[in-house]
Amino acid sequence: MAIRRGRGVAAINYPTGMNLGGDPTQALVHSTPTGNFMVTLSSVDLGQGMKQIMAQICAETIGVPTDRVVVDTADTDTGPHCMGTFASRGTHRAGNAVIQAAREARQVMLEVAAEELEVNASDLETDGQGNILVKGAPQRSISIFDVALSAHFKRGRSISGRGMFLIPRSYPEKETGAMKPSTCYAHACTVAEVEVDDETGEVTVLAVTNVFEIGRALNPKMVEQQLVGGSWMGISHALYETTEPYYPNRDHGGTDFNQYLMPGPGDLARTEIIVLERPSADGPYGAKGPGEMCANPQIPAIANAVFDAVGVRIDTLPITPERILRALKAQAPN
Amino acid sequence: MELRKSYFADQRKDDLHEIGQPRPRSDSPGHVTGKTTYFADRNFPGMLHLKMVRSPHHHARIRSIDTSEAEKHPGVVKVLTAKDVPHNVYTILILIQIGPEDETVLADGKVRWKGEAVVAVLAETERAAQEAAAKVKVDYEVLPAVFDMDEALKPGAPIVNEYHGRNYYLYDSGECRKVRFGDVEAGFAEADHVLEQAYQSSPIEHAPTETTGCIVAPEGNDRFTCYTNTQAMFFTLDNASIILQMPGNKLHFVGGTVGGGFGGKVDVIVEPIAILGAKLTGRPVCFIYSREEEMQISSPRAAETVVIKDGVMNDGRIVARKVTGHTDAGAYSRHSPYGAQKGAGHYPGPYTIPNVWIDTYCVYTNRTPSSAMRGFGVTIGDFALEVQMDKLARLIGMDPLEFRFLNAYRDGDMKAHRQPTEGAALIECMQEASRAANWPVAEQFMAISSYAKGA
Amino acid sequence: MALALHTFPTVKDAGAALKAGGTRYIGGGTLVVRAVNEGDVSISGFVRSADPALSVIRISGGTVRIGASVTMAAIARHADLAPLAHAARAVGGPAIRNMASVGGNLFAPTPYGDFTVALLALDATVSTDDGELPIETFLAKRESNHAIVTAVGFTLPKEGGFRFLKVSRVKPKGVSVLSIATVLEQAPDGTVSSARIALGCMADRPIRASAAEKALIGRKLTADGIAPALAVARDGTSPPTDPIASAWYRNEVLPVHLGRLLLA
Amino acid sequence: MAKVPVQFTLNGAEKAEFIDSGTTLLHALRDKIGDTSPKGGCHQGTCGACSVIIDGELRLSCLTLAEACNGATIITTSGLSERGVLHPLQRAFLDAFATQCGFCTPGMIMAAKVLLDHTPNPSREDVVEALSGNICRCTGYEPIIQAVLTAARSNSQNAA
Repeated sequence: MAIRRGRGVAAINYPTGMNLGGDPTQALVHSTPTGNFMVTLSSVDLGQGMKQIMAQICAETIGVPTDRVVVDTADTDTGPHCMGTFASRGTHRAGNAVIQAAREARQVMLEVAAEELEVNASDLETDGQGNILVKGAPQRSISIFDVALSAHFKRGRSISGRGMFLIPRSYPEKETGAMKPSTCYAHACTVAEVEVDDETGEVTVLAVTNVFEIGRALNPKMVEQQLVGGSWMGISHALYETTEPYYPNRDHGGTDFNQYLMPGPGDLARTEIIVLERPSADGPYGAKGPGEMCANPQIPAIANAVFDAVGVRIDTLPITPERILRALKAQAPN
Repeated sequence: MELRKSYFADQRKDDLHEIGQPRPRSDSPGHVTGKTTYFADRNFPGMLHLKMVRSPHHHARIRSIDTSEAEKHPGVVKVLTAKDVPHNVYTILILIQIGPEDETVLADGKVRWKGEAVVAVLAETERAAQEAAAKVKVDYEVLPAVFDMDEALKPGAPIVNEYHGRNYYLYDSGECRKVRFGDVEAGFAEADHVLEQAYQSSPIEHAPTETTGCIVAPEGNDRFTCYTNTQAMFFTLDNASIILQMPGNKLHFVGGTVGGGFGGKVDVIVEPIAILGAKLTGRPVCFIYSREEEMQISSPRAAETVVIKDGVMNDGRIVARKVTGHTDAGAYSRHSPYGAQKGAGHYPGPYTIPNVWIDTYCVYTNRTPSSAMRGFGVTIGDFALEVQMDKLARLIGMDPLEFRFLNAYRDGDMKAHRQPTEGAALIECMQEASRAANWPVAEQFMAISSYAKGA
Repeated sequence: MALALHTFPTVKDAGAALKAGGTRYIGGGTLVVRAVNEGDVSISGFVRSADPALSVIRISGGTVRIGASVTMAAIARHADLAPLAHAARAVGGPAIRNMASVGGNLFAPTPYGDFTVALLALDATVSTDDGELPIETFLAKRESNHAIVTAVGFTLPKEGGFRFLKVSRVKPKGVSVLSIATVLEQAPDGTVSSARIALGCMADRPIRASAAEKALIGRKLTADGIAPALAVARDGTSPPTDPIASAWYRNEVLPVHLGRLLLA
Repeated sequence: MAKVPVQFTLNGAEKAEFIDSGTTLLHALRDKIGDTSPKGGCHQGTCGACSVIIDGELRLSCLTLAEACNGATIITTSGLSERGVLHPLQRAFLDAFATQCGFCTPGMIMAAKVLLDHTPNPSREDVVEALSGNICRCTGYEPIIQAVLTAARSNSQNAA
């Protein structure tokens, strides 16, 4: 019996948003009488934390703490259109729409504050804590609470804004394929270290070092969640998952979590995540979509590591013990 | 996780208040106390349960359907067949003008994959619906089926889907989406080595812990509220509106927190039939996939084959790359024609190659229709590309990481689909990986950047 | 037909109730309730017995009797059954082990039923309301069995005499690629004097590796000593192909894993 | 359809209902009693999302008949926090960012609670074993394992 070690590398990029664009998302923002802000969307939170991120984007843009923003979403009677949560588009598309809506609302808010403070709106700034200050004279200030009350009950202004983000659709040129698939790309490089049991074909992923470039980590803890979970799914895709284990033979598809294989809590690789941020020109605060790409580079990195370990190429996913063992036996001199 | 702020610091403002802050998630307290409301956490008095009678065959003609015994079964309120669905033949991407309509909500005359929906049974209890479903009699004439993409593309293969009339999707560019850049044959002729390799995958399931489903409640004013875990509210509403020939203003979709999606909840499958059931019975209707349905009936990530032929020089430059990709759509299009062409926009990967030829095909076979999944159109391609890169590096005796540095795209480089590269960061990711994983490369590679050469 | 649960004080009464069509005996529920949840409409009634004897573990003088309703968790934590704890823990996750019973495990179809592999190696006796059967006989005809299993009995192996291995893709809880249980006795010089080897997932139900057992007798547990046994380990196997592994793979790795277990 | 009475203690409160015979505890809790914290992820016993604690033991409510729980003491995740104060496990899951879609979370917390009730100072291996019947598709498990280890540490500090 021999346990053989190997390592492999892979580097990838990934487009943000629906391929070829044409996927709009809208947002509405308004203040309540006491200066809290409501973001209204129809986007869906799948667990990646879309609501939280939209709240942070709105808060940053308006100039209030995040806990003063409430996100109301996924209701077609109230929320304006969103193409949907997929294609790594949620943060990028909805985020841009929220920024646009929040800017418009902020402008009204500053105009009302300007009337209250008897200055020009362009001379005002927010402190991020819920106050509006005169630039250079911070002692002259008004709380956003008071501004909202004034807007509602004294000045008859709606502190609100509309946002719409659309990347115009690109149509591929028939003969050359000239097209614009995406406006920005996330990047990754993964190094995987594996052990392969050359008598059984079993692979243990010892470690993955993932470097992800995601534009901007809007909430680093939430980015980490998605990247760690994605790295696990990449390993899972590499070695375990399929609904048709004997494809193209249609038989023996798994119907439960016992038969549909995924790494369990006892199969976890040592996982390192490093994040780089090159802000994208059209991303909300520079963000790109990291949700999909984070599960991709582990797959080829592991395939390459398996080759490095035992000298056989498995070019068919998933890289099962059986495929490795068959390749090892085919390679053996006997 | 570590944020390495030293990279691209010149392009980034780091003085923000809320952005970049690890704020706690507002939804987590609901999750840890079990108070978060998922669509199925609602219960309506008089709610009916919908169970689907599914095809046991991969490909068959339906001679007849007899629902009489099922209709008489105690607790059964309604049994639906194709004739009950106002616009039974549909395709979801018709909303962005990608046709033709090629799929039935309930099978009409034919089934094209094992598991296809044939008859919907609505009953007072789940058990009654299951019992009645077992009493539906469908007389099938089994037809030859095709499962292998190569076989499907051969002349004389059984036609999977008559709405296409051929076993591949016809793009405006013909049988495949094409990218042509430079002269790939000249590149191969010039190359020191040419390596052609084939890669393959099989279908992969999203396997969210919460299965696909919805609950529809009549509002009493001819409107219907659909509580759903779709990933795309209006996309689903608009398709339901077409299928049911019902104005969109009669439909109210409510989502919320979804128990995992990963691309698996963008098909419009459960909602239209459940709304129809609610409309025809005047009762709330619940249609939730069983785990078995989630695993074998809901769309998986497509199986793909990718053949890559590369011309490479001894000094490490890739001078030509030809990629032929086939996406196994299963029996119906769903999102697959879109995914296959997304691959065409993704190849040849994040590398600058002067001569590129890409053909991506979307192929029909008699299996569960595939659709979008995390990394749609790209994941399997990246596997193929990056294993190929490893093989090429070893072929010419170069370190695999250095080989990638040598070919990595940078700002300003023209891509095969004729867009200049912007915002590249591949080189920096590899530099950091080199450090973090202790995989040293020559100093020259640690000194370069993704910014335009000479910039 | 609506479902119903019928509870009877004695096994005999439960047995009588089981004669009605559509009824199934419910132990921990991990097999039968699952089948109903998945739409098996042939089941319309659950039958169980509340007889406390079904939940008792009795050990006297090296003889063990485990009531059919005893759970895997109860076996795993029983101090006197420590040698078997590993095999009991091979079944499911913690919640399943609190439910799954030893009686139910006897009926678990491949690739389940890992504890039954252990019982087979222990040469257990299966008690039913209809009498006692050697486990091999019971397993051979388990589909046609209409009696209620009440207990399993076996003799505790000598210290270190029992070995168990479950190979699964997913850790720590995963379905078996295969499982192996052995009960070996060795002479003072280390040569094997008696051997029972049971295999899981190498057929449609647990089986004995009779050829390998014979080939071990008189041999030492060294690489050379076990080589003849490994060479015949696959004799008589007919493993299934399923989502976990193919028949080919199971056959290929059986001697490898058996060898590792014997040399451990 | 025969209705049968069931009576048990749920999170400290007496519950009595008439249910259809053969109803699973999961359905009884969710549809009759209104405690939707246990989730139905598979109804097969393969995902753990429906995990509850019955008489101190972790059980799958999807495979347990409600009638078999007469007289039992049942705990679900919705009953863990007291007067708005989160249980240390709930707190730890929040702090460790161990929830994403949240669907597996109540079951994970149940499995973790039983572990800590019996093993106040678990090793990582103990935690892995305790969570092994619960599927998570979002997190890759590591944040959940860390949350449970953190909760155990905070418990033992409080006890000290």
